[in-house]
Amino acid sequence: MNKKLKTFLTNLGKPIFAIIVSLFIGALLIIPTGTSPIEAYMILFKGAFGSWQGFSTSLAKATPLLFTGLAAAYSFRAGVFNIGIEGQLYFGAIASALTGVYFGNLPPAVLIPICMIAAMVIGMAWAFIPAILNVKLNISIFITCIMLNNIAQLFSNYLATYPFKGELAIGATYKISEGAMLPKLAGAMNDLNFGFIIAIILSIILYILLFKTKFGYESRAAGISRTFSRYIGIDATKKTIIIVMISGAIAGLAGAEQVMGVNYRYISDFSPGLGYTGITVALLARNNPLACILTAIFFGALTNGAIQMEVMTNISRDLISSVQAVMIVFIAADFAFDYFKKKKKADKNKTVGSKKEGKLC
Amino acid sequence: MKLAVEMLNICKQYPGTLANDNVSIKIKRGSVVSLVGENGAGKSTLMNILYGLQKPTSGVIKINEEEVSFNSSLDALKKNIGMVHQHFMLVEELSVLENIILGMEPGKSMYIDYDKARIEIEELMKVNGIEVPIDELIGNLPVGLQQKVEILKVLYRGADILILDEPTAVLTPQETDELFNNIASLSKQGKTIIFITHKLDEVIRVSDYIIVMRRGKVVAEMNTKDTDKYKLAEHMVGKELPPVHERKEKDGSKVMKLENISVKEDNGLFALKNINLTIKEGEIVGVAGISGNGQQEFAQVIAGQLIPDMGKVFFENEDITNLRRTECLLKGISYIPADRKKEGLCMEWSVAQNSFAGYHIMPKFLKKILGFTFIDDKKVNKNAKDMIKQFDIRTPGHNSLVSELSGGNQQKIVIGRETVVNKPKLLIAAEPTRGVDIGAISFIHNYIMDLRNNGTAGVLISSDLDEIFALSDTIIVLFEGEIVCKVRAGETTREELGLYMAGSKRQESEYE
Amino acid sequence: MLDIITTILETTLRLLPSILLAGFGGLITQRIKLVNLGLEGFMLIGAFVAVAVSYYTSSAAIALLAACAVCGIMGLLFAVFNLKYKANNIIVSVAINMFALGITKYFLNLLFGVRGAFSSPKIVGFPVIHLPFLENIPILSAFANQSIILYVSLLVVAVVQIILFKTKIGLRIRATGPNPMAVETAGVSVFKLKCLVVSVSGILCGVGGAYLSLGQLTMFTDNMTNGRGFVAMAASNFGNAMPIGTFFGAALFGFTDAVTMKAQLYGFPPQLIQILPYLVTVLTLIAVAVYKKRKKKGMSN
Amino acid sequence: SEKKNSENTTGKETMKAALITATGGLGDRSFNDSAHEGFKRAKEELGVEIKVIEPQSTADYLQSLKLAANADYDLIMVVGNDWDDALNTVVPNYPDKKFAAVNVKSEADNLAVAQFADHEGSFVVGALASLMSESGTVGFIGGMDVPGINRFAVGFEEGAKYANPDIKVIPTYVGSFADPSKGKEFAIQLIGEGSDIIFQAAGKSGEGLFEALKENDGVYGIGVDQDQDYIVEGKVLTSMIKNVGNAAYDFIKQAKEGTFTSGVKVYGLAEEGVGMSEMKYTKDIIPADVLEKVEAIRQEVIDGKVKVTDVFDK
Ligand SMILES: Nc1ncnc2c1ncn2[C@@H]1O[C@H](COP(=O)(O)OP(=O)(O)OP(=O)(O)O)[C@@H](O)[C@H]1O
Ligand SMILES: Nc1ncnc2c1ncn2[C@@H]1O[C@H](COP(=O)(O)OP(=O)(O)OP(=O)(O)O)[C@@H](O)[C@H]1O
Ligand SMILES: [Mg+2]
Ligand SMILES: [Mg+2]
Repeated sequence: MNKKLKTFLTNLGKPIFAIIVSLFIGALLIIPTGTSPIEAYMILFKGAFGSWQGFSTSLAKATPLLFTGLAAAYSFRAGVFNIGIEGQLYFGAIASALTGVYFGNLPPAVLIPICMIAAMVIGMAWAFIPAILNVKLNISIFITCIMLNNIAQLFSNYLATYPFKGELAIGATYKISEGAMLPKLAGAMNDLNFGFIIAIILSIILYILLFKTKFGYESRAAGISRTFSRYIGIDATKKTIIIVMISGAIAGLAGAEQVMGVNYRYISDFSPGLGYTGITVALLARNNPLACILTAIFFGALTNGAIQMEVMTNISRDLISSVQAVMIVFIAADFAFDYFKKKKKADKNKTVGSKKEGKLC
Repeated sequence: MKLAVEMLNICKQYPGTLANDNVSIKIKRGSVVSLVGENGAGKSTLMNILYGLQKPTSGVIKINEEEVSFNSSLDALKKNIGMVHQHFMLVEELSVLENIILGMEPGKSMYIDYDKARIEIEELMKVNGIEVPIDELIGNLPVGLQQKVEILKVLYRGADILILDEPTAVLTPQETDELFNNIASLSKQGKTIIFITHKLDEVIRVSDYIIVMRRGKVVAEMNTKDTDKYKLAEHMVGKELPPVHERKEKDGSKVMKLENISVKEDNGLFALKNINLTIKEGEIVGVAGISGNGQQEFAQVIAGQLIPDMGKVFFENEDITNLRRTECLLKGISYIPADRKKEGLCMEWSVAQNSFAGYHIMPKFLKKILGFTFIDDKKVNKNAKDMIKQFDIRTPGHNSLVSELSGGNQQKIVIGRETVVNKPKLLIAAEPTRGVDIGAISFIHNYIMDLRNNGTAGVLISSDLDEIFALSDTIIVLFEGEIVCKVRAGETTREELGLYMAGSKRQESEYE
Repeated sequence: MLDIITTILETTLRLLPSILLAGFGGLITQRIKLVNLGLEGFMLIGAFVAVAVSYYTSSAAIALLAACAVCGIMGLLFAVFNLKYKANNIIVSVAINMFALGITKYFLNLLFGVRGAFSSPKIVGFPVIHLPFLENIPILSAFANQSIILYVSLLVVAVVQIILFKTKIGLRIRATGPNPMAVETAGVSVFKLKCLVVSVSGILCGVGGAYLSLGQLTMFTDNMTNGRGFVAMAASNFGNAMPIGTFFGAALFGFTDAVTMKAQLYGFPPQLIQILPYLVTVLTLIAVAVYKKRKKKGMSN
Repeated sequence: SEKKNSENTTGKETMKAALITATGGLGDRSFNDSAHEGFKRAKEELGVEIKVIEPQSTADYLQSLKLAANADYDLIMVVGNDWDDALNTVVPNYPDKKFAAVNVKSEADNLAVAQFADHEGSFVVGALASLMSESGTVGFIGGMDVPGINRFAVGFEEGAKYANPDIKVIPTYVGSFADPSKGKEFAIQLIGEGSDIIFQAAGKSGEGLFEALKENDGVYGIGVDQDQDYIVEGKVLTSMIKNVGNAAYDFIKQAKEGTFTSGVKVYGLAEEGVGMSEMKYTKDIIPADVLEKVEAIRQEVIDGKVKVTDVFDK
């Protein structure tokens, strides 16, 4: 227990140290603008966490990132670099939007699941292509995914601009029927919706699936070593395909959440790189689904706080994103961790070294 | 005589382990020194320090009686120290030539003078009597040749002091003989050689001087001529080794039957050709042969990991040809693979996670909650703890990463898992004691013998003929995928087997 | 018909250098097993620095050197964070892209007081190589008026090919990817080697970016790389980290882009035709893979 | 349903107005910048405190609008035709605040919408292009194939054909609003196909057209949204100006003076909401009869004698 607490504190200390360092570097960039960095950071922090409206907006921004982060974490655990989440998300979004518009008279209890299933199925199908090409023809998942991302985005935009264009003057579908809308959790003017709860539940389910079940045990084995997994009786290629498809389904769900809970329609180019940010969310969480909740909220808070900062101060948006970039790098880096480790090592050396004459270096 | 190497009061502290505890060794120039000791004694660590790969926590190193301080291998290389690592440092995607010259490429400008390299290497091969195909990709070579490449690499760098960390662990007897000839001639040229091994015969054969390590300390040093195998073993283990358990006569029923098994490789050649064999309860069939002659496929077919292209496999009179590994495993076919690091274990996982790999499908590790099946961590941990106790696995705990264990202890995890978790009816053991110290070898041998005496059938694949003779009831030799010889263990000799293994002899009719 | 082919070729050649150069930036990092998603960010910074320095010095050469220097240093930082401080390379590269986007906007405003786009007659672009004798030859006339950077990028293909396969450092780079320990134990500092490679990758991207802003145009606009870094990554993946393969990958992208442009002029629907380059790439990959598989099978039978 | 907004804010010491741009942000040398000009003018002339917010993607629209409404701005103006959903969600909740928007379909009691007749302006520059073309071919470069841009494309083509039924109009789309080098490539392609007048509505991609003009003699460009004639002096024939700045200024002024009214205000040719630049550098190049003809066509549109297709009506 004590040991657990210690590792927990070390793990906590690391990001805190990183955040402090990066905030300091950010301050150096902010000072020339004439705004006090402390005030700017206060606004960022208050905006992101200071009130229920602020916090719920952070959660709202975190929701799609949690979905895409989970999609990424899940596939990374299984050793597949699914960088195709962005495309799967677009297809998921258009699928749920079209279902929500054109099957609008079904009751919510039926329609909501159907929209989600549509998104998941198409996300899955779209993920299947790079997976099967990789397994059967040994084509790099990386390149096919990047290509398929572009295809999915362009094709979904096309659908929303031409055959299924809605009433607005932009490339967007009609509004989905009310029966397909996910309930809002923090008022009509806040994007936080039931999708967040789904995402949290999904994180827990994925965690259990990965770490507490046979399927997860085998997925992780397949992800780490093909030879080992084959030896313990796992068909690694089959497993890989299934995992990429599950990851694609989650990515599709991310798109569905944006349509059913936030925009209520498919809007061309709606994603500000959610799929790519999800990859960072996952990697920062060391591909642990539960930790993804934290990192997604962290990213959500950064996005939300940045908008607050922009509205409240005269710091430009560009600067804020530069500071964010610095922050991300520092958090991903391991010096804090190193620092703690070294200290721990030195402590141990002392106890051992005291017994004999050997010098410590 | 002058000293080539002095390592004085070396300490090396890893988090949690004091790998070298005030070690001092002195090595004379031109001598062959064996460094022996149990797994995890600190041999590799000491040599890695000498090669500049690790920095000692404290201590002094002198080369040719001159104090040095190494920050990287480059510094050691500059002092003419070369090392053949326990795990080969070769790039499979590159050619032999490229591997040898890597880091010391000939040529005046930035360009590599490939012609010069070729001439130099050919010269080197001639002088030392080592022969390798220099344009072949490393990945296409058998380990024996890879080993030679490693030695050439060291010689190419003009090393005077050669460190060989368990060079014979993966070699066949023939290859080992060749290596020893090379060592002898190198020593004649005045080179100093430090040689780590767990095989005591080799120590006696090849070295002038022996240093024994245990638990991070040097516990004994002696001239080779003053000792023998048995005394040495005592030094290493600290006590006398128990004798191999007695073989009880058995005549059980057929457990496994292979009928006309053939396996084709991608390139159209046969990995296994027309294999027929029966294995009985309480019988250990030793499979001898130079590695790469179908042993791996042979094991995999029996284990259910590979479905043969032709032929049938029967287990307890049931046709299991098309069953998968998992089903075979549940039927009681256990398999200890030759490569524990790549196949047998997941190095990134803990002891506990590894301790039931493959058996994770068995109900005894599962629990049901609300109709869903989950892995029961409590049972998994208990299993791991029991195993650690029963096999005396040296590890800080069941949650430690397997990669942090010494090789012998890693091997014990594999053996424990394959023999205890689900009592095997048939145990396939490939190289079960590779890289393992003599204490552990004796333990493993006795354990396998006990299983046999209790009725388990065994297939023992080993490149170590001593091991084959010690454990087998029946011996077969695989050559180019075929069984070229099948004899009772008592009715043959090492020399005869050697002929079969080299393919220069073929049995006309087998016993029975 | 010949005309159309010539203009398509001409367009391809104009589109090629940026993707080719950044693609080689991707290639060399791929060789050391480092996924450099930051090509885009390096390019953008290169494009900006080139324009800014060209504006102040009126020298395209100094501008190019400056872009190389800044991107080289950025590459070095990337390497240090990734290798020394163990920050995941994908996170670092994503952050670099984000940083590049923000910081170029910031400095655009700070230095020139403008937002979005900056152009000025004081900005000197890269020279164009005129080859008048080609002008009247069909097809080859595509080469008649191309930027010097096109030739630089073609040179890079040759130079990287030679360095990788003929030189000492090339051998070490090729060995580092599959087995860094082998290189380390051979007395070579893998850390330094990797730093060098990532730094050069940054420089190549910097030149690619500078080509966008001083070769194709003489201006800078926000985010003007517009996804070329990813296309470049795809090119080096397409080519399996081989110089010639990467060249073909980049050329394929340039070519399909040129064809789709041309096709629009003849009335093909723009929305759908923009999908073409990506579709063609996937189909080409499949075709190549199927062909390889067939060939292998044919050999074994 | 036009309704006088009863409240006015003249009582306060200084009025505050916020501008929320479309995703392109400031520096587009186009409608965001144009609106910004209007705001800056209001600051100078009316002493209004101003603030600009630049969402990075449509995902930030709702929050930006809400935060601005929560803060103490009296008037909030949004730019871009993709604001409908965010406006519909936020505006009704802030009856005390005034909102203004451009080219959206939303309606509310406290929302004023400026409808710019992009198609009419494009029609006129189309006619000019067609009359000035010696090759008989004119080109169009759009950012993306979306309704907001097609409005320009269709107006341009109709105008060109109206002035000269034999003219060939080639429309192209870059596929992005942020890719000037591709924009330039399209311009080169169009020139290669014989276009000697090219109209762009492609955001930053359109900058590529101007770059191409520098290198090609005998080819003219037409700018969009703001007066872009200065970018390449003498080679940008005219710009199809969309006076978002005027509209912005008007909204602020009305709000300050208490004459703010909700509902749609059309900024067409007649209202001088759209039109041509003063052609500072090209007046002398364009023959007088051409200018006359164009003026006549402009008048015909204003008089309703010709009907220009509005893509938005579909
Ligand atoms: N990098 C490391 N981190 C932590 N502990 C280590 C490390 N390297 C070695 N050890 C520990 O140091 C001890 C000595 O290891 P070493 O490799 O020197 O043993 P060895 O004598 O070579 O054993 P073997 O015969 O199995 O090769 C072992 O207990 C091992 O677990
Ligand atoms: N990073 C590490 N952390 C902890 N222990 C390590 C680490 N790297 C190696 N070790 C341990 O240090 C020792 C030295 O490793 P080495 O490569 O010599 O393998 P080994 O134990 O001799 O195994 P084998 O005999 O199977 O080849 C081993 O016990 C290994 O488990
Ligand atoms: Mg060792
Ligand atoms: Mg060992």
